[in-house]
Amino acid sequence: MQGEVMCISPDNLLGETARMKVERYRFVTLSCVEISETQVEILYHFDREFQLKHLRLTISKDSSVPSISPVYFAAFLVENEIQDLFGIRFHGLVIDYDRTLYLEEDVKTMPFCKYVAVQKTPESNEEKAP
Amino acid sequence: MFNMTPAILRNFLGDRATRRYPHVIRPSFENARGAIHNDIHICTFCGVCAAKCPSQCIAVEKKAATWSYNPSACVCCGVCAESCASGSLQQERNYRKPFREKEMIVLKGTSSSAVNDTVSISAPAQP
Amino acid sequence: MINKSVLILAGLASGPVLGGVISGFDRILTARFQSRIGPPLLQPFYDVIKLLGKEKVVVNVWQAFCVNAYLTAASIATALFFLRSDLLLILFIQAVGAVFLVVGAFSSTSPYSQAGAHRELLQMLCYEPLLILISVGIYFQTGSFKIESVDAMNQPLLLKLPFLFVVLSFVLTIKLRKSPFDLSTSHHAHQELVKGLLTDYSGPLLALTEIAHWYETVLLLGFCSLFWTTNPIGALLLVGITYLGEIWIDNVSARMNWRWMLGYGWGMGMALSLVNLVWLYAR
Amino acid sequence: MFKKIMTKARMQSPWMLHFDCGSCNGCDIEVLACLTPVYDVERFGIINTGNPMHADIFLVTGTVNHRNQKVLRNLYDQIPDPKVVVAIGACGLTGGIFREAWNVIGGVDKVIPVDVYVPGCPAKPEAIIDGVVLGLEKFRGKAETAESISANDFEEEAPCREK
Amino acid sequence: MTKTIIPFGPQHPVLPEPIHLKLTLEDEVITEAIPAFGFVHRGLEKLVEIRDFHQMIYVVERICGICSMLHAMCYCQGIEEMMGIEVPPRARFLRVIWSELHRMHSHLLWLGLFADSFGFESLFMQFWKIREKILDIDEATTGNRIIVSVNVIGGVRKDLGTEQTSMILSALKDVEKELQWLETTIMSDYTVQKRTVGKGILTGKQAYELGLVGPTLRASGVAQDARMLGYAAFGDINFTPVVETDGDCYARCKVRFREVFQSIDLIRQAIGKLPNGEIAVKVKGRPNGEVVTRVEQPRGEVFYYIKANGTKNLERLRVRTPTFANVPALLTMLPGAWLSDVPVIVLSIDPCISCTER
Repeated sequence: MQGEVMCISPDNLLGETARMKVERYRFVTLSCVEISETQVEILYHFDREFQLKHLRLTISKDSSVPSISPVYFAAFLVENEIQDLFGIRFHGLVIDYDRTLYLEEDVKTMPFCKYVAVQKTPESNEEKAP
Repeated sequence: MFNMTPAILRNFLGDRATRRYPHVIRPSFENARGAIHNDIHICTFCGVCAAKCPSQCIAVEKKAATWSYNPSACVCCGVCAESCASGSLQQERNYRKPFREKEMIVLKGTSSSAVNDTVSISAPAQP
Repeated sequence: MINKSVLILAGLASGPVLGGVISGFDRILTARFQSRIGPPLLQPFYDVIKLLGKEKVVVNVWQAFCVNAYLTAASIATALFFLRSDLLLILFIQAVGAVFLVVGAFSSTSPYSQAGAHRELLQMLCYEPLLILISVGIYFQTGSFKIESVDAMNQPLLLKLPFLFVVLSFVLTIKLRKSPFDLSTSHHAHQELVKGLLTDYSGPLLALTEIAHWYETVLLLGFCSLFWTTNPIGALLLVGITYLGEIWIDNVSARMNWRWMLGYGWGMGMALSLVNLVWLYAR
Repeated sequence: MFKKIMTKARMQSPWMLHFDCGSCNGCDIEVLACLTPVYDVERFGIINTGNPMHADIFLVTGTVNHRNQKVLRNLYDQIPDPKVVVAIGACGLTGGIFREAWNVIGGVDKVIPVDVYVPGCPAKPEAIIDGVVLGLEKFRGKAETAESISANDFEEEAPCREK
Repeated sequence: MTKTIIPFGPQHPVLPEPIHLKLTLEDEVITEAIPAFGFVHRGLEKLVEIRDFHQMIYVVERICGICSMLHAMCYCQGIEEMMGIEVPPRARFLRVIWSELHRMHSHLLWLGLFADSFGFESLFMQFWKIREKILDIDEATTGNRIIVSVNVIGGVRKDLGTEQTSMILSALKDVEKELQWLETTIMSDYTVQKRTVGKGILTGKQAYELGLVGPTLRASGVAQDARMLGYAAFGDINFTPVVETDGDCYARCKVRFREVFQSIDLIRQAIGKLPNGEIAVKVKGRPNGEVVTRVEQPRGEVFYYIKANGTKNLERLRVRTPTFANVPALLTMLPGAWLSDVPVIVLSIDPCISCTER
């Protein structure tokens, strides 16, 4: 992968991001990947004059992650998205949609997790059948 | 303040840009990607089109010798026609006309070609 | 007496007939300016007939009443104009009609409609004083508010009141809902307020507002024609050129906001009218 | 006589409402392209009203998902009768390439009754004009032949219509 | 002071994008703006599990119809990097040509919509009229007007003959001429300036810290353009990013207007230097590993994170589209603006909600 990758833990996440900000890194985005039944990996991508830097955070699904949106305001959107799609909770969000950014209020599943049944209405498959 | 004036005067005096569509039909471009057409008599039912279709709107059944296609899910990418080894699948230049009822296009091959097909199937591997 | 009733009938008929044709002509010309072909000339009539045949969705009874009041006021004002009645009376009735339209829009719950109504009020605030000033100018010149006295002039008013005519063209732009003043509602609903004032009117009610709008168009163009009464061809030319000018302005300017409209309308309008009035007075 | 005039007026003045119901903008901008000088649908009296209360023709592009289906139904209910619904593009018809995506319910006809389907990805402006013309035939049918047939069709097709 | 709440969207004539803005107004001044999403969310990143990595090209292409070609190009670049495929030089130049054509059609579309947002209908019509010429080029060379589907992993699907390149050059000449006629309107018209100058100001520092991308960032004086990375054939042709310093809606408009001319220049350069040779190489094997890749779209920089595990289906595809990065700018620009300026400000970031939500 292009750019330097650094593994971090939830404890030093905020410290590292604050340091990134001081070093004039620009926030790019977060990527969340499900790596096993219990764990996900969150990649924080930063950029400074086309030099990428990534922070890799591996956590268990049920834990809550500190939000970096107080440091980088732009992060609130993607953190809400991960909250919606993977069910990882972020605390300290600047604007918290509480899992309603993309989903309706009554949705309880985590659509992007492979190991959880995907919410799908039965009739939507009928098109596929000839 | 009224900097747009020359432009609108030019429009007013010049030709209209409008294509009078239903009255004057412009021919499609040479490689325009339109409707999919299958010449079922040549079709070998190899199934490559069905495997490659990104929209998965084609289904091929080798044994029954049927080729079915859902025109309302087709995204006109042309991958199926490009990958068709027998040349039976063709992409027309003209787009498919609007319709009132959705329908599946199911084509049944002649039995002889189906027999041919089962004999010569092994060549094109599925990706 | 017979003469009068003919005039009234002509006035009442002018709106739905003449107004519609003018509107159709407007749309074709606008299309030509935009390098398009545009709709047929009778398009506005098709629109209105179709709207009359749509399902009636009345948001509330009050709104239906307001639309009818608006139409009645606009038609009466036009008829009075054809009767060559008092200018101030015509202006007053027309203003009452416009207020009813606003009240009708206020009575709905849609925020777009409400904001549109608010803006329409500001627009009225902008153009009504100017209209009064124009009438005052005419009074200065003819010594009466009666249109008959304008007819009796042996010299076109335009030569005496050129600046007031410019002011009238401002008012016309606002009243015809043309850019840069199509704030409260616009022809194509390409606006932040959707269709603004008219958002909640639909079907037959919208058709009625459209007809009333035609009446107003005829009335204001009639107003323009007052500036050249000595010769009917001159009047026709003046009105034609003014309307063409409106379409041109519509096509070369962006929509402005109401603060600009108030500043510009009052500033320029008042200044021009005052200059004209002082000039008249000084002579 | 009166009916004939009304039919003519309806055919000549279909005001459209366009709703981007989760489309990729492809069909969306083709609908807009129809309004612009090169295709200029104002020739047929079509204007984009943007306001459901004024619309006659409802052009829907894109897939239906769990959130926008409510908006779609709401807009459909707001359009006064008679109205025509035209679904545009592969996504509007079945969900197209996305119909297996998790948040996609399917085509527009899952939520509201559709009169005309315009295929293509994206549908060409010519196809959209064809679709609208085909849809307008409904007005003719409604005014001149029995109204009951099409009305009955509607009720059966779309149980979601009742509120 | 009356407080009103105006729901803006998801169906709105000026904003043909299904974004919902809840605007709290005091008279006509906005005090709070909260965007709501989810009207276009399809969850297509999840489709990697049922579509193989070749089919995904056509899926990512349909993330957004306007910058479709660049989505596919970015995706293909990522997979090529992962699999170590060397793209033939001709294919790289062809990619530049089509991507710049896409940028032109997107910017012209935007300029039209922007004109519409401040009620300048005839300007809207003019830009869209010019844009049809670009779409004709697209259709003549690739077979489709908007979603061109020219990219495959390892190259491109279509080639340009000399007839076609000369057709492109002559069409571009017309486009350039017609755009120059509009230059005074967009650059110095009183009413246009009145509606856009000083609206939605973002300083360079603010824009950088919010992580904005594309013309929105460049209009604030930050020269950041992913094309400077030299992907495809951008490394072989002359390129300097267009920068404006005012940071208001007008500056963003000027950046995009100038970028159209820049794209014309880039296409001319690319056609002039177009090398001969293959247009695609055969793909063997399956992708494995992790890769990030970036491409400059009309709206800004798109960012792909792709993770593969050696099977024909990818493990994870993550797309950060430019509008996603630009939405936070709206939240800082809208409060304090007038209601009549909302469409102007919202459109000035060139929102593409289908990109944002995927």
